[in-house]
Amino acid sequence: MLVEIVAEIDLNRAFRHLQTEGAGGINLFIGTVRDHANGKKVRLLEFEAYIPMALLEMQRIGQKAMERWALERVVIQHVTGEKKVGEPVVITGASSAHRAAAFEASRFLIDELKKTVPIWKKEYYEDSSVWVNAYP
Amino acid sequence: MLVEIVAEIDLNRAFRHLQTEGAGGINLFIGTVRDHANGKKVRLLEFEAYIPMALLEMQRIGQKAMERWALERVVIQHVTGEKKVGEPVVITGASSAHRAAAFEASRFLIDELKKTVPIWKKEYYEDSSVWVNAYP
Amino acid sequence: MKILLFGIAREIAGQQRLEVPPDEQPETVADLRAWVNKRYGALAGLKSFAIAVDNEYAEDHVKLYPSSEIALIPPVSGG
Amino acid sequence: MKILLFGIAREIAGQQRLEVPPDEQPETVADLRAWVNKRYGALAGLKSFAIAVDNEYAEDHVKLYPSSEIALIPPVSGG
Repeated sequence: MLVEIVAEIDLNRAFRHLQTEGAGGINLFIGTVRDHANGKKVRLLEFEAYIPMALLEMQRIGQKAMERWALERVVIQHVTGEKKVGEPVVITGASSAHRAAAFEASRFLIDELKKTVPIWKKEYYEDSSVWVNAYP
Repeated sequence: MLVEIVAEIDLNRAFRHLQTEGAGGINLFIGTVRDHANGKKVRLLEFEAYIPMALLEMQRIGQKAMERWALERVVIQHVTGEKKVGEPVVITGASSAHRAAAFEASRFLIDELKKTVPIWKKEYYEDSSVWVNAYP
Repeated sequence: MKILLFGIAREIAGQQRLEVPPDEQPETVADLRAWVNKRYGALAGLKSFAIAVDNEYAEDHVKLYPSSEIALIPPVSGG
Repeated sequence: MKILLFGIAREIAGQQRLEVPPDEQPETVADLRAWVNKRYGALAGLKSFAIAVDNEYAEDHVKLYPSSEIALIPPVSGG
Protein backbone atom coordinates (compact mmCIF):
# COMPACT_ATOMS: atom_id res chain seq x y z
CA MET A 1 0.00 0.00 0.00
CA LEU A 2 1.45 3.34 -1.10
CA VAL A 3 -0.16 6.24 0.77
CA GLU A 4 1.39 9.68 0.63
CA ILE A 5 0.86 13.41 0.75
CA VAL A 6 3.08 15.11 -1.78
CA ALA A 7 3.86 18.41 -3.46
CA GLU A 8 3.42 16.91 -6.96
CA ILE A 9 1.42 13.90 -8.11
CA ASP A 10 3.69 11.22 -9.60
CA LEU A 11 1.66 9.11 -12.01
CA ASN A 12 4.53 6.80 -12.93
CA ARG A 13 5.38 6.11 -9.31
CA ALA A 14 1.72 5.21 -8.64
CA PHE A 15 1.62 2.92 -11.68
CA ARG A 16 4.90 1.19 -10.82
CA HIS A 17 3.65 0.48 -7.30
CA LEU A 18 0.51 -1.21 -8.65
CA GLN A 19 2.37 -3.25 -11.26
CA THR A 20 2.81 -6.81 -9.93
CA GLU A 21 3.22 -10.22 -11.53
CA GLY A 22 -0.23 -11.27 -10.35
CA ALA A 23 -1.99 -8.15 -11.64
CA GLY A 24 -4.00 -8.30 -14.86
CA GLY A 25 -5.85 -5.02 -14.36
CA ILE A 26 -4.79 -1.68 -12.91
CA ASN A 27 -7.18 1.20 -12.39
CA LEU A 28 -6.05 4.76 -11.72
CA PHE A 29 -8.27 7.69 -10.94
CA ILE A 30 -6.65 11.12 -11.21
CA GLY A 31 -8.47 14.20 -9.96
CA THR A 32 -7.44 17.39 -11.77
CA VAL A 33 -8.22 21.08 -11.26
CA ARG A 34 -11.28 22.00 -13.32
CA ASP A 35 -11.57 25.51 -14.77
CA HIS A 36 -15.02 26.16 -13.35
CA ALA A 37 -17.01 25.57 -10.16
CA ASN A 38 -20.33 26.97 -8.96
CA GLY A 39 -20.65 28.83 -12.24
CA LYS A 40 -17.38 30.67 -11.65
CA LYS A 41 -14.07 30.58 -13.43
CA VAL A 42 -11.45 28.90 -11.24
CA ARG A 43 -7.97 30.43 -11.19
CA LEU A 44 -6.29 28.04 -8.78
CA LEU A 45 -6.89 25.67 -5.88
CA GLU A 46 -5.09 25.50 -2.58
CA PHE A 47 -5.01 22.32 -0.50
CA GLU A 48 -4.34 22.13 3.21
CA ALA A 49 -4.07 18.84 5.13
CA TYR A 50 -3.92 17.72 8.73
CA ILE A 51 -1.07 15.54 7.59
CA PRO A 52 -0.61 12.87 10.30
CA MET A 53 -4.35 12.25 10.58
CA ALA A 54 -4.87 12.42 6.80
CA LEU A 55 -2.21 9.71 6.31
CA LEU A 56 -3.86 7.50 8.93
CA GLU A 57 -7.30 7.94 7.33
CA MET A 58 -5.90 7.19 3.89
CA GLN A 59 -4.28 4.02 5.25
CA ARG A 60 -7.56 3.03 6.91
CA ILE A 61 -9.43 3.44 3.62
CA GLY A 62 -6.74 1.51 1.73
CA GLN A 63 -6.94 -1.28 4.30
CA LYS A 64 -10.72 -1.43 3.94
CA ALA A 65 -10.37 -1.78 0.16
CA MET A 66 -7.79 -4.59 0.59
CA GLU A 67 -10.27 -6.42 2.83
CA ARG A 68 -13.26 -5.91 0.55
CA TRP A 69 -11.69 -6.88 -2.80
CA ALA A 70 -9.01 -9.36 -3.90
CA LEU A 71 -6.39 -6.73 -4.66
CA GLU A 72 -2.71 -6.92 -5.38
CA ARG A 73 -1.92 -3.35 -4.28
CA VAL A 74 -3.47 0.02 -3.53
CA VAL A 75 -2.27 3.62 -4.04
CA ILE A 76 -3.47 6.93 -2.64
CA GLN A 77 -1.54 10.15 -3.34
CA HIS A 78 -2.82 13.62 -2.47
CA VAL A 79 -1.17 17.00 -2.87
CA THR A 80 -1.02 20.00 -0.61
CA GLY A 81 -0.30 23.56 -1.72
CA GLU A 82 -1.41 25.52 -4.76
CA LYS A 83 -2.45 23.88 -8.03
CA LYS A 84 -3.36 25.46 -11.35
CA VAL A 85 -6.13 24.48 -13.75
CA GLY A 86 -5.39 21.11 -15.37
CA GLU A 87 -2.92 19.98 -12.73
CA PRO A 88 -3.47 16.66 -10.91
CA VAL A 89 -4.28 16.83 -7.19
CA VAL A 90 -5.13 13.27 -6.21
CA ILE A 91 -4.59 9.70 -7.41
CA THR A 92 -6.37 6.61 -6.21
CA GLY A 93 -5.57 3.26 -7.72
CA ALA A 94 -5.78 -0.48 -7.31
CA SER A 95 -4.41 -3.55 -9.06
CA SER A 96 -6.01 -6.96 -9.17
CA ALA A 97 -5.95 -10.22 -11.10
CA HIS A 98 -9.22 -9.15 -12.75
CA ARG A 99 -10.40 -5.72 -13.83
CA ALA A 100 -13.75 -5.50 -12.02
CA ALA A 101 -12.09 -5.41 -8.59
CA ALA A 102 -9.55 -2.80 -9.73
CA PHE A 103 -12.30 -0.47 -11.01
CA GLU A 104 -14.52 -0.90 -7.97
CA ALA A 105 -11.72 -0.46 -5.43
CA SER A 106 -10.33 2.65 -7.13
CA ARG A 107 -13.82 4.19 -7.11
CA PHE A 108 -14.29 3.26 -3.46
CA LEU A 109 -10.96 4.88 -2.53
CA ILE A 110 -11.76 8.25 -4.09
CA ASP A 111 -15.34 8.26 -2.78
CA GLU A 112 -14.18 7.52 0.78
CA LEU A 113 -11.28 9.94 0.58
CA LYS A 114 -13.66 12.76 -0.25
CA LYS A 115 -15.84 11.87 2.74
CA THR A 116 -13.38 11.39 5.56
CA VAL A 117 -9.78 12.43 4.88
CA PRO A 118 -8.95 15.72 6.65
CA ILE A 119 -7.88 17.73 3.62
CA TRP A 120 -9.41 21.07 2.67
CA LYS A 121 -9.65 22.84 -0.65
CA LYS A 122 -9.89 26.58 -1.19
CA GLU A 123 -11.05 27.72 -4.61
CA TYR A 124 -9.68 30.98 -5.95
CA TYR A 125 -11.84 32.64 -8.60
CA GLU A 126 -11.06 35.80 -10.56
CA ASP A 127 -12.21 38.10 -7.75
CA SER A 128 -12.88 36.00 -4.64
CA SER A 129 -12.10 32.74 -2.89
CA VAL A 130 -13.98 30.14 -0.86
CA TRP A 131 -13.29 27.09 1.28
CA VAL A 132 -15.23 24.39 -0.55
CA ASN A 133 -18.11 22.72 1.26
CA ALA A 134 -17.68 24.78 4.47
CA TYR A 135 -21.11 26.36 4.76
CA PRO A 136 -24.57 24.82 4.48
CA MET B 1 -9.93 11.00 -29.16
CA LEU B 2 -6.54 9.27 -29.09
CA VAL B 3 -6.74 5.78 -30.58
CA GLU B 4 -3.57 3.91 -31.45
CA ILE B 5 -1.85 0.58 -31.84
CA VAL B 6 1.69 0.81 -30.54
CA ALA B 7 4.79 -1.21 -29.70
CA GLU B 8 4.89 0.17 -26.12
CA ILE B 9 2.11 1.59 -23.93
CA ASP B 10 2.79 5.25 -23.08
CA LEU B 11 0.98 6.08 -19.84
CA ASN B 12 2.09 9.73 -19.78
CA ARG B 13 0.96 10.32 -23.34
CA ALA B 14 -2.46 8.86 -22.48
CA PHE B 15 -2.73 11.02 -19.36
CA ARG B 16 -1.67 14.19 -21.16
CA HIS B 17 -4.28 13.62 -23.84
CA LEU B 18 -7.04 13.33 -21.23
CA GLN B 19 -5.90 16.39 -19.27
CA THR B 20 -8.12 19.35 -20.23
CA GLU B 21 -9.20 22.53 -18.48
CA GLY B 22 -12.75 21.25 -18.16
CA ALA B 23 -11.76 17.87 -16.70
CA GLY B 24 -12.12 17.24 -12.97
CA GLY B 25 -11.75 13.46 -13.15
CA ILE B 26 -9.60 11.18 -15.29
CA ASN B 27 -9.86 7.41 -15.24
CA LEU B 28 -7.24 5.12 -16.71
CA PHE B 29 -7.45 1.37 -16.98
CA ILE B 30 -4.21 -0.43 -17.75
CA GLY B 31 -4.22 -4.12 -18.61
CA THR B 32 -0.96 -5.89 -17.73
CA VAL B 33 0.41 -9.37 -18.36
CA ARG B 34 -0.52 -11.65 -15.44
CA ASP B 35 1.83 -14.46 -14.45
CA HIS B 36 -0.84 -17.16 -14.57
CA ALA B 37 -3.82 -18.21 -16.70
CA ASN B 38 -5.87 -21.41 -16.75
CA GLY B 39 -3.81 -22.69 -13.84
CA LYS B 40 -0.58 -22.38 -15.82
CA LYS B 41 2.45 -20.17 -15.40
CA VAL B 42 2.57 -17.58 -18.18
CA ARG B 43 5.96 -16.83 -19.71
CA LEU B 44 4.90 -14.19 -22.24
CA LEU B 45 2.04 -12.99 -24.40
CA GLU B 46 2.01 -12.22 -28.08
CA PHE B 47 -0.54 -9.85 -29.62
CA GLU B 48 -1.52 -9.77 -33.26
CA ALA B 49 -3.93 -7.19 -34.72
CA TYR B 50 -5.80 -6.65 -37.96
CA ILE B 51 -4.56 -3.09 -37.69
CA PRO B 52 -6.78 -1.01 -40.02
CA MET B 53 -9.96 -2.70 -38.81
CA ALA B 54 -8.84 -2.66 -35.16
CA LEU B 55 -8.29 1.10 -35.35
CA LEU B 56 -11.72 1.62 -36.88
CA GLU B 57 -13.37 -0.53 -34.20
CA MET B 58 -11.51 1.32 -31.44
CA GLN B 59 -12.69 4.64 -32.91
CA ARG B 60 -16.25 3.35 -33.10
CA ILE B 61 -16.15 2.34 -29.43
CA GLY B 62 -14.62 5.68 -28.43
CA GLN B 63 -17.32 7.50 -30.38
CA LYS B 64 -20.01 5.48 -28.63
CA ALA B 65 -18.57 6.44 -25.24
CA MET B 66 -18.46 10.13 -26.23
CA GLU B 67 -22.15 9.91 -27.16
CA ARG B 68 -23.19 8.06 -24.03
CA TRP B 69 -21.37 10.16 -21.39
CA ALA B 70 -20.45 13.83 -21.07
CA LEU B 71 -16.74 13.32 -21.66
CA GLU B 72 -13.90 15.68 -22.35
CA ARG B 73 -11.66 13.12 -24.08
CA VAL B 74 -11.13 9.41 -24.62
CA VAL B 75 -8.00 7.26 -25.03
CA ILE B 76 -7.48 3.72 -26.29
CA GLN B 77 -3.96 2.33 -26.76
CA HIS B 78 -3.21 -1.32 -27.53
CA VAL B 79 0.09 -3.04 -28.19
CA THR B 80 1.09 -5.65 -30.71
CA GLY B 81 4.07 -7.96 -30.38
CA GLU B 82 5.52 -9.82 -27.42
CA LYS B 83 5.02 -8.70 -23.84
CA LYS B 84 6.51 -10.10 -20.63
CA VAL B 85 4.81 -10.62 -17.26
CA GLY B 86 4.03 -7.26 -15.63
CA GLU B 87 4.17 -5.24 -18.84
CA PRO B 88 1.19 -3.12 -19.91
CA VAL B 89 -0.67 -4.18 -23.04
CA VAL B 90 -3.72 -1.92 -23.18
CA ILE B 91 -4.93 1.43 -21.83
CA THR B 92 -8.45 2.75 -21.90
CA GLY B 93 -9.24 6.12 -20.38
CA ALA B 94 -11.70 8.96 -20.22
CA SER B 95 -11.82 12.44 -18.74
CA SER B 96 -14.92 14.28 -17.61
CA ALA B 97 -16.05 17.19 -15.46
CA HIS B 98 -17.19 14.64 -12.87
CA ARG B 99 -15.67 11.32 -11.86
CA ALA B 100 -18.65 9.00 -12.32
CA ALA B 101 -18.67 9.45 -16.09
CA ALA B 102 -14.89 8.95 -16.31
CA PHE B 103 -15.07 5.64 -14.40
CA GLU B 104 -18.07 4.34 -16.33
CA ALA B 105 -16.71 5.29 -19.74
CA SER B 106 -13.27 3.78 -19.08
CA ARG B 107 -14.92 0.51 -18.01
CA PHE B 108 -17.17 0.55 -21.07
CA LEU B 109 -14.16 1.05 -23.37
CA ILE B 110 -12.22 -1.94 -22.05
CA ASP B 111 -15.31 -4.19 -21.93
CA GLU B 112 -16.23 -3.35 -25.54
CA LEU B 113 -12.62 -3.60 -26.74
CA LYS B 114 -12.43 -7.15 -25.45
CA LYS B 115 -15.63 -8.06 -27.29
CA THR B 116 -15.18 -6.61 -30.74
CA VAL B 117 -11.69 -5.27 -31.57
CA PRO B 118 -9.84 -7.66 -33.92
CA ILE B 119 -6.79 -8.31 -31.78
CA TRP B 120 -5.62 -11.77 -30.75
CA LYS B 121 -3.55 -12.93 -27.83
CA LYS B 122 -1.35 -16.01 -27.72
CA GLU B 123 -0.29 -17.19 -24.27
CA TYR B 124 3.09 -18.88 -23.96
CA TYR B 125 3.47 -21.15 -20.94
CA GLU B 126 6.57 -23.02 -19.81
CA ASP B 127 6.01 -25.88 -22.26
CA SER B 128 3.17 -24.93 -24.60
CA SER B 129 1.19 -22.05 -26.09
CA VAL B 130 -2.41 -21.30 -26.95
CA TRP B 131 -4.47 -18.68 -28.79
CA VAL B 132 -6.76 -17.40 -26.06
CA ASN B 133 -10.49 -17.97 -26.46
CA ALA B 134 -10.16 -19.76 -29.83
CA TYR B 135 -11.85 -23.05 -29.02
CA PRO B 136 -15.17 -23.77 -27.31
CA MET C 1 -10.58 -13.13 -54.27
CA LYS C 2 -8.28 -13.18 -51.26
CA ILE C 3 -9.19 -13.71 -47.60
CA LEU C 4 -6.91 -12.36 -44.87
CA LEU C 5 -6.23 -14.68 -41.94
CA PHE C 6 -5.23 -13.83 -38.38
CA GLY C 7 -4.24 -15.55 -35.16
CA ILE C 8 -5.24 -19.17 -34.89
CA ALA C 9 -6.88 -19.11 -38.34
CA ARG C 10 -3.54 -18.14 -39.88
CA GLU C 11 -1.84 -20.93 -37.94
CA ILE C 12 -4.41 -23.57 -38.91
CA ALA C 13 -4.25 -22.67 -42.58
CA GLY C 14 -0.47 -22.33 -42.45
CA GLN C 15 -0.69 -19.15 -44.51
CA GLN C 16 -1.53 -15.45 -44.20
CA ARG C 17 -4.31 -15.54 -46.80
CA LEU C 18 -6.61 -17.90 -48.63
CA GLU C 19 -7.04 -17.63 -52.38
CA VAL C 20 -10.53 -18.47 -53.70
CA PRO C 21 -10.34 -20.00 -57.19
CA PRO C 22 -12.09 -17.88 -59.86
CA ASP C 23 -14.78 -20.49 -60.50
CA GLU C 24 -15.73 -20.72 -56.79
CA GLN C 25 -16.21 -16.99 -56.04
CA PRO C 26 -18.81 -16.62 -53.26
CA GLU C 27 -21.49 -13.99 -53.83
CA THR C 28 -22.32 -13.29 -50.22
CA VAL C 29 -20.81 -13.67 -46.76
CA ALA C 30 -23.00 -16.76 -46.25
CA ASP C 31 -21.56 -18.33 -49.40
CA LEU C 32 -18.05 -17.52 -48.20
CA ARG C 33 -18.69 -19.20 -44.84
CA ALA C 34 -19.92 -22.32 -46.64
CA TRP C 35 -16.83 -22.31 -48.86
CA VAL C 36 -14.47 -21.92 -45.87
CA ASN C 37 -16.20 -24.70 -43.94
CA LYS C 38 -15.95 -27.04 -46.92
CA ARG C 39 -12.35 -26.27 -47.89
CA TYR C 40 -10.86 -25.67 -44.43
CA GLY C 41 -12.74 -27.99 -42.11
CA ALA C 42 -10.26 -27.33 -39.27
CA LEU C 43 -11.48 -23.73 -39.05
CA ALA C 44 -14.99 -25.01 -38.29
CA GLY C 45 -13.63 -26.32 -34.97
CA LEU C 46 -13.11 -22.79 -33.68
CA LYS C 47 -15.53 -21.36 -31.12
CA SER C 48 -16.81 -19.04 -33.86
CA PHE C 49 -15.51 -16.90 -36.65
CA ALA C 50 -16.76 -13.65 -38.07
CA ILE C 51 -16.25 -12.25 -41.55
CA ALA C 52 -15.14 -8.67 -42.05
CA VAL C 53 -15.68 -6.90 -45.36
CA ASP C 54 -13.78 -3.67 -45.93
CA ASN C 55 -12.84 -3.43 -42.25
CA GLU C 56 -16.35 -3.97 -40.87
CA TYR C 57 -18.08 -6.99 -39.41
CA ALA C 58 -20.41 -8.27 -42.11
CA GLU C 59 -23.66 -10.21 -41.75
CA ASP C 60 -24.48 -13.24 -43.92
CA HIS C 61 -26.49 -11.27 -46.49
CA VAL C 62 -23.67 -8.84 -47.35
CA LYS C 63 -22.54 -9.06 -51.00
CA LEU C 64 -18.92 -9.65 -51.90
CA TYR C 65 -17.02 -8.11 -54.81
CA PRO C 66 -13.60 -8.96 -56.24
CA SER C 67 -12.35 -5.62 -54.90
CA SER C 68 -13.61 -6.23 -51.33
CA GLU C 69 -11.04 -6.61 -48.56
CA ILE C 70 -12.22 -9.77 -46.86
CA ALA C 71 -10.91 -11.11 -43.53
CA LEU C 72 -11.67 -14.09 -41.41
CA ILE C 73 -11.91 -13.03 -37.75
CA PRO C 74 -11.46 -15.81 -35.18
CA PRO C 75 -12.70 -15.10 -31.60
CA VAL C 76 -10.96 -11.89 -30.50
CA SER C 77 -8.90 -11.83 -27.30
CA GLY C 78 -7.32 -8.38 -27.04
CA GLY C 79 -6.99 -6.45 -23.80
CA MET D 1 -5.13 22.24 26.31
CA LYS D 2 -4.59 23.23 22.67
CA ILE D 3 -6.90 22.68 19.73
CA LEU D 4 -5.48 22.56 16.21
CA LEU D 5 -7.40 24.46 13.54
CA PHE D 6 -7.50 23.92 9.79
CA GLY D 7 -8.96 25.47 6.66
CA ILE D 8 -11.88 27.77 7.25
CA ALA D 9 -11.77 27.22 11.02
CA ARG D 10 -8.21 28.54 11.07
CA GLU D 11 -9.27 31.53 9.00
CA ILE D 12 -12.32 32.32 11.15
CA ALA D 13 -10.32 32.13 14.36
CA GLY D 14 -7.43 34.03 12.80
CA GLN D 15 -5.00 31.59 14.39
CA GLN D 16 -3.58 28.08 13.97
CA ARG D 17 -4.69 26.87 17.40
CA LEU D 18 -7.07 27.68 20.23
CA GLU D 19 -5.84 27.67 23.80
CA VAL D 20 -8.37 26.49 26.40
CA PRO D 21 -7.82 28.29 29.73
CA PRO D 22 -6.88 25.89 32.58
CA ASP D 23 -10.11 26.52 34.48
CA GLU D 24 -12.33 25.70 31.45
CA GLN D 25 -10.78 22.33 30.49
CA PRO D 26 -13.50 20.17 28.84
CA GLU D 27 -13.72 16.58 30.04
CA THR D 28 -15.26 15.08 26.93
CA VAL D 29 -15.66 15.83 23.24
CA ALA D 30 -19.23 17.00 23.94
CA ASP D 31 -17.92 19.50 26.52
CA LEU D 32 -15.34 20.72 24.03
CA ARG D 33 -18.03 21.28 21.37
CA ALA D 34 -20.05 23.33 23.86
CA TRP D 35 -16.97 25.37 24.76
CA VAL D 36 -16.14 26.04 21.10
CA ASN D 37 -19.70 27.05 20.28
CA LYS D 38 -19.78 29.46 23.22
CA ARG D 39 -16.37 31.04 22.68
CA TYR D 40 -16.20 30.96 18.87
CA GLY D 41 -19.77 31.47 17.71
CA ALA D 42 -18.66 32.02 14.10
CA LEU D 43 -17.53 28.37 13.93
CA ALA D 44 -21.09 27.29 14.69
CA GLY D 45 -22.09 28.73 11.32
CA LEU D 46 -20.15 26.01 9.47
CA LYS D 47 -22.03 23.14 7.86
CA SER D 48 -20.62 20.87 10.57
CA PHE D 49 -17.40 20.22 12.38
CA ALA D 50 -15.89 17.06 13.76
CA ILE D 51 -13.44 16.68 16.60
CA ALA D 52 -10.37 14.49 16.21
CA VAL D 53 -8.52 13.16 19.23
CA ASP D 54 -5.07 11.71 18.66
CA ASN D 55 -5.61 11.60 14.89
CA GLU D 56 -8.96 9.84 15.00
CA TYR D 57 -12.51 11.09 14.65
CA ALA D 58 -13.97 11.13 18.17
CA GLU D 59 -17.60 10.76 19.26
CA ASP D 60 -19.14 13.00 21.91
CA HIS D 61 -18.50 10.58 24.80
CA VAL D 62 -14.72 10.34 24.25
CA LYS D 63 -12.70 11.64 27.23
CA LEU D 64 -10.06 14.33 26.78
CA TYR D 65 -6.71 14.53 28.56
CA PRO D 66 -4.20 17.38 28.71
CA SER D 67 -1.85 15.24 26.63
CA SER D 68 -4.44 14.55 23.89
CA GLU D 69 -3.80 15.99 20.42
CA ILE D 70 -7.11 17.64 19.67
CA ALA D 71 -8.15 19.07 16.32
CA LEU D 72 -11.23 20.77 15.00
CA ILE D 73 -12.13 19.33 11.60
CA PRO D 74 -14.36 21.50 9.39
CA PRO D 75 -16.16 19.79 6.48
CA VAL D 76 -13.46 18.07 4.44
CA SER D 77 -13.11 18.79 0.72
CA GLY D 78 -10.06 16.89 -0.51
CA GLY D 79 -9.88 15.12 -3.85
